[in-house]
Amino acid sequence: MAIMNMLQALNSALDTMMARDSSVVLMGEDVGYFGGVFRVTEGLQRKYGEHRVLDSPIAEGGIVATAIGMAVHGLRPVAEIQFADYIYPAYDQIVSELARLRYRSGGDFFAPVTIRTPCGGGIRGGQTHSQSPEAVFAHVCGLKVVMPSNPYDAKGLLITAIEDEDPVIFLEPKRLYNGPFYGDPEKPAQPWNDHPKGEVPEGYYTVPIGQAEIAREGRAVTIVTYGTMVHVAQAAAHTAGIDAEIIDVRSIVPLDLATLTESVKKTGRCIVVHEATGFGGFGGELVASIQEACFWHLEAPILRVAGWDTPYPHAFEWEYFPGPARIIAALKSVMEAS
Amino acid sequence: MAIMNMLQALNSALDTMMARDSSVVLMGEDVGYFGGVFRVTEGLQRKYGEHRVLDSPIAEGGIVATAIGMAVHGLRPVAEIQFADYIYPAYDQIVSELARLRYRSGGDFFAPVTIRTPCGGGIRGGQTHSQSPEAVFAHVCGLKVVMPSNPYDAKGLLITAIEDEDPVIFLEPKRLYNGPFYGDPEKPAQPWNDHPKGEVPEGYYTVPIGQAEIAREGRAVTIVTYGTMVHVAQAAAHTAGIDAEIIDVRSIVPLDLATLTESVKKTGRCIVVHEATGFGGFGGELVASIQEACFWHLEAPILRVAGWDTPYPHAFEWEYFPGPARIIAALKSVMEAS
Amino acid sequence: MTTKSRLHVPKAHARPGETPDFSYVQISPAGAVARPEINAPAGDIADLANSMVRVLDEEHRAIGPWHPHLDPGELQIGLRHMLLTRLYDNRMQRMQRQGKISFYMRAYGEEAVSVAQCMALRPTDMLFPAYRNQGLQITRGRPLEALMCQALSNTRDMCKGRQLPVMYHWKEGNLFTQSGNLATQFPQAVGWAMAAAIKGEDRLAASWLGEGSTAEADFHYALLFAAVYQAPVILNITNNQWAISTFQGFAGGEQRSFAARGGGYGLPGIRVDGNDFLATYAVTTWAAERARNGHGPTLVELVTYRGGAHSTSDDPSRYRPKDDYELWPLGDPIERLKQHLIRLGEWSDERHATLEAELEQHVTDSWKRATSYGTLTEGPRLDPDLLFEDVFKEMPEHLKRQQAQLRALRG
Amino acid sequence: MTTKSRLHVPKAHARPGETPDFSYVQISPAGAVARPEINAPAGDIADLANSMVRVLDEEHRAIGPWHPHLDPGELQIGLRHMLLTRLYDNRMQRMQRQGKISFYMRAYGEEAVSVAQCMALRPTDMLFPAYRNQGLQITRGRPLEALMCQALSNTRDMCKGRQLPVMYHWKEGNLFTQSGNLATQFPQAVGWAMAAAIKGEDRLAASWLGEGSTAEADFHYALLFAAVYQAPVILNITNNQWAISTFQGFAGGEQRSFAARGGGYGLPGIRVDGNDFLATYAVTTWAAERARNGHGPTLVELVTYRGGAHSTSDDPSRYRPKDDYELWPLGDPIERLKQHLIRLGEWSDERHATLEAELEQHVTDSWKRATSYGTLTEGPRLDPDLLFEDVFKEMPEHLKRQQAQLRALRG
Ligand SMILES: Cc1ncc(C[n+]2csc(CCOP(=O)(O)OP(=O)(O)O)c2C)c(N)n1
Ligand SMILES: Cc1ncc(C[n+]2csc(CCOP(=O)(O)OP(=O)(O)O)c2C)c(N)n1
Ligand SMILES: [Mg+2]
Ligand SMILES: [Mg+2]
Repeated sequence: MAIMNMLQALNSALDTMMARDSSVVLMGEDVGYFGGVFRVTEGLQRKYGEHRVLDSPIAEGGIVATAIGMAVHGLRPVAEIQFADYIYPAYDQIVSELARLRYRSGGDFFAPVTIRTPCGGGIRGGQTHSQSPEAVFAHVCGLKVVMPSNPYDAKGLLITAIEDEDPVIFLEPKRLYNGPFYGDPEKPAQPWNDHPKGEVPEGYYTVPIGQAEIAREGRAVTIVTYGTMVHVAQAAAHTAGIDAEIIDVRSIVPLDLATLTESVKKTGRCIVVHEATGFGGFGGELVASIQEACFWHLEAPILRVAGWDTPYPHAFEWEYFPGPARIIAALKSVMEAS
Repeated sequence: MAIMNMLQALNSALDTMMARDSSVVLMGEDVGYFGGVFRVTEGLQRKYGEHRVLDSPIAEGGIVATAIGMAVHGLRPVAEIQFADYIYPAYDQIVSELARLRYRSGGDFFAPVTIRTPCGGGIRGGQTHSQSPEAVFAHVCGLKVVMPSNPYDAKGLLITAIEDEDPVIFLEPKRLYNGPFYGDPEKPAQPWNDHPKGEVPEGYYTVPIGQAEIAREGRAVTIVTYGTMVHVAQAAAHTAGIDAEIIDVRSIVPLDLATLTESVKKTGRCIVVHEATGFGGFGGELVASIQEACFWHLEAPILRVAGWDTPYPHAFEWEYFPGPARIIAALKSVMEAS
Repeated sequence: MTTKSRLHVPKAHARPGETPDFSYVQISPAGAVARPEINAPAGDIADLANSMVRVLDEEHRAIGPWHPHLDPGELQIGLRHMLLTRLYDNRMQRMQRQGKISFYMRAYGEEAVSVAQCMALRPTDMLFPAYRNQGLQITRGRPLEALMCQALSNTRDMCKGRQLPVMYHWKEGNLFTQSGNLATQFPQAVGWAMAAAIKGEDRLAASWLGEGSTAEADFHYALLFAAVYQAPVILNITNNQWAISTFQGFAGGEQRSFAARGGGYGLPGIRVDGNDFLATYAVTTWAAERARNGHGPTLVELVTYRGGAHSTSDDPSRYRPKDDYELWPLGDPIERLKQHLIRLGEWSDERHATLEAELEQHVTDSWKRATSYGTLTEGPRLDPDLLFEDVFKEMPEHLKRQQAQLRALRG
Repeated sequence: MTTKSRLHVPKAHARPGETPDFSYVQISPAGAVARPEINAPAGDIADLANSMVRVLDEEHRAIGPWHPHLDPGELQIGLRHMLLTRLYDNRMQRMQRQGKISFYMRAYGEEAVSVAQCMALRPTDMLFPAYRNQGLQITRGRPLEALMCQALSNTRDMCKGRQLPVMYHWKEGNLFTQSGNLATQFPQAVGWAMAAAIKGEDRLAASWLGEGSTAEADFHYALLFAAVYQAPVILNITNNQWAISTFQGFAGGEQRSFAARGGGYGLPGIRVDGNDFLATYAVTTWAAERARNGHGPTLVELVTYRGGAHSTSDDPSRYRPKDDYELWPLGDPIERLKQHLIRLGEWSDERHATLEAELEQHVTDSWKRATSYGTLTEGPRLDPDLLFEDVFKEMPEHLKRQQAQLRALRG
């Protein structure tokens, strides 16, 4: 075991897999010599050579398309899209090709590509360095979609993603790279040192895709969330003194509905929290599925707390961010309902 | 008033607007000389010239990008994407640019582009001529998204869309082009003649964006749906003899939540029906919003009936299509619940 | 507004009722274009993009430096594959008209592209076809029956009923799955070739798209990545002059050959008479040798004509003169190879008629076998359970639930 | 696996610790390139893409057919705009280091691109800039204060706090809103130009992007649509050799100039010394005359160097030699124009020092005024109600509800 922040954990996952499997190759803008703008691939080109860690042209669509071709020829490409906000030029290759190869070819062709990309706000990135586009991938059948909330899961899930025979969209909440974030930008940044999930095995291990985790046990209400908001929800529950059960979804597709509904059946109340824009967001799927499965147990409507339905504005980052105050308000509302 | 099918109604809307406003221009693959593969733009190049009805290169991203530039310079482009399945190469220009120009420029620049595209299945189009991608646009703030279910609305909404100062994604359920479809592919195709919404004014009129319509009044249960499924839901309610209220959403963004919730508060039961893949689909948003607003009135969980979470397969088109049988099953389930 | 417009709008060569005018097609005499060494740098051979490699002259002789000197036996095989492609196409078109299949697309007039190019490549080379490359399947020896089963979406459909007719693939034959989305295969082929290079193999990738599809972003990505990493790939543009109703001018063909796009990226572009079997074969061999010997990618433009409708959903009489194909200056690829063989004394009208009858019979027999596995409307059907398979390698819970739901519905 | 790989991987000219080696940059002598007529067909002037238009020679004389013969007064204005751009940049970089703004990007070393090109265009021409074109704003007369307010996201921010610093726009100045997404503006500019042509105007559009951004699909769309419709547009590639840490070879610059991409589409590509104010001005004038007279679009590659870091988030010492910029063979654009003016007898070190002091003071004064409208951390703040405006022209119900929710939260 070692203490790692999320960057180191991701780097360690890549390193572990490149050492174990010579078919793993990395590609992306600035990932090679430089080691990536967030330094997730630092040192890997030096170690594995410039034929396994490729700097790419600035062409997200081309990166994904060539990764597909490589994967079809037996490599295991891990492509980095520098920011999730810049993944849209690759959307066609992801939706029309990557997600559908296996299906349309009756199982004969498939491309186990992993696409890593930093997402989310809270780093003063303005409207084009803060987006959380999980919903526009979750709706595309044939893709797995994951978002870890801590170094341990990040490494374990990334290893699983690389080994997975299906394509995986791997969303990394960049606000968590250096430490957990509890939603108050005024407080000094925390390191991962003090967090139990900052302890990460040095070598190979996996965290399964398709399993949610109970991040905090509780009996009064269930908070279903993922990514950065797992920690913000913790802080909110703590501040409000509410005995909330917090579920870290981790795997958006496939979704571990059983863990979610079991909790909601127990607590009878639920809020869903994510950073992405609320309207048409993944929260809708969560609410719809949970209310269907738990209707007779619900003592209050399920509420969503999410980014406002606007772009993520530079100057109003913290007004935009669905922080503890909004979560507490929602918790109180569902707690008081009857 | 004239009898028009949906193709004629759309053509008439374009004709009406091109005659009224010389800044309206059409562009798209095969829309000019040929009049479009579905013939929606038939005759318009002859009438308005090849400088206002432009054949475009096969480059959806380029079509939308140049439409944006034209709109910024005061034209009103109506771009056709030949099939909704082929809109993804334009996704970046739509999401990162078209939807955000006004916001990011503090209101100084904007691009009133209308993007028309045929969507939905039921024409043996296989997995790449059958998709309904409304959810991946509904989640993008800054876009309006509409889907008419009949000729009258199609023309009125298209005129409104062209006049709208915001970009509009205009989804045309191609299965309805020539007639309503009640969900049974074995039955002979029906024309629009006998349908009240096949009566369409010849000239200018509008149908507002942002208003749902009650397509059938009822007291027992509310069916919230749009596009082709409005008619399929009618058939299902009729067959099952259930006094269902059917709401044609029409405008996906902005959503007329008031009309929806008013109905559900009245009936106490609700199902949501759409043709797109269910997981992460727009149905999630509908269910989440309705259950929040109507929780205390609900006598059963809200159920969704939607396309299976797979691509739309050629040979299993009718197994895939969420037809009357599935709707009836859901209706029965919510009717029996208590 | 129209009157003052200064916008340039490309013009089709002729519209219905007008006389076809193919003077816009720049044609080099057979034998006129030099054949550079395979290691010639792209910058030195830019002219290949502006001329047209041709081997067969007006008298059906093979001449000049690109003459590939194929055995008559090989030429006869080429003729056979082309003819089979055409007969297969014609039959399938008829079957669509009769409602046996839902849709079809012929390669009429451009059969040499797939057949000659495929013969110039090795079976281990990986091919990423577009939808008008059925000739690749036929040349690689795919039984017609297998193709027909796909078009029928029947119980032996390699796609398990999921794709429109003509969207074939053949894993063992190194033929990639076809997409309904234009051009996506082009950069994928480059990625495959990059992997081959990383692995140190001498296999190469080849891909095809239509001239209309060169407008898509994927065309650009393919050229760029191929050039940057010098991938062993052949990127082929089948310029059949039309993209549904849209003339090649709208894809940028008014200004310049499509082969000329290569030069700017640093890859050689070469333009070839795509209805000349020998020239097409020779150019492909040259490009393949370049790639195999580490001299990188090549962009090939095959100038040909879409002799028929775009697909069974199309009606070209609405947008081009009816006699277009008869007046197309590069003729018909099958007819030209046939006449060449006759001139060589290696073929005759009689042998041709016999071959045609044999192949017709083969098509008939194949169709009979194929339909015995079901059609869209009759006979055995694929198990609807398959609807939920292959979305993922292993079926996740939610799809299992849905599968059970559908089963219950079907009773 | 690595050892047997045959993949070609582009190489940077030098890495940290190594000696910069700019021998890869092909440079024509000043005055060496002919100046074609503005109606020359693209095919006849392909060589412009492979040479480099230069006017200023090593002795700081202006020579050759591209000499634009500008008044000394105009040259002095150009010098002033470039110097102001640099001083503005330096101040803002310092302010970022002091935490007054969140982010910044300088145009250090490439000031001539924006300033000379903007001066060669008319104020009515519409400009679609990238993020390193602040010189366009300055040359069009935008008060620094307005730019600073944007970078501060303060109460006078033209973007109402929504964009990162440097993402300016200026509607009245015909400067389009900048995007964080690379290259998107390129085909938009073409669309604007198409509209201008449809309207019969003689206005033109110009756009800029970096050489790294040419890899994006939007670059391809822009060239294609510009060529097909012969749109009156100038498409400029600022080749500053780097895209963050990535050398221009990864954008395809190893094989070929970026200007050469034009030829394949049928638009002339022209390569110019982007640090030569006179050459840049002359080439832009030529391209503008082409466009205005109906001869269509031009692709211009401006060869320059990113003298500093990519942005305040970047540290170039990790990926390139520290003394790179000092050894860059095309020198510094400000220094070169200054020396030219001195040689003309129209400038002196003293006048330069005076100008610099004056402009520094101007920057200081502007900053003082700008910060009085608030900074990220202090002073008046924009009304958070603005968060919900301009998503749509009229605020829909759901945003009104959210706005009310936020108001309630803020108490
Ligand atoms: C991305 C995408 N856009 C549009 C279409 C619709 N479409 C199908 S074929 C076609 C024309 C293609 O022309 P070309 O590339 O020249 O190929 P050809 O049919 O001539 O062989 C179009 C526009 C599509 N299939 N995919
Ligand atoms: C679509 C997209 N992909 C990636 C990025 C991240 N990014 C910002 S600047 C940059 C490098 C751009 O280099 P270049 O085009 O040469 O411009 P320069 O910075 O040299 O002026 C990258 C990769 C982005 N902003 N947008
Ligand atoms: Mg074609
Ligand atoms: Mg650059």
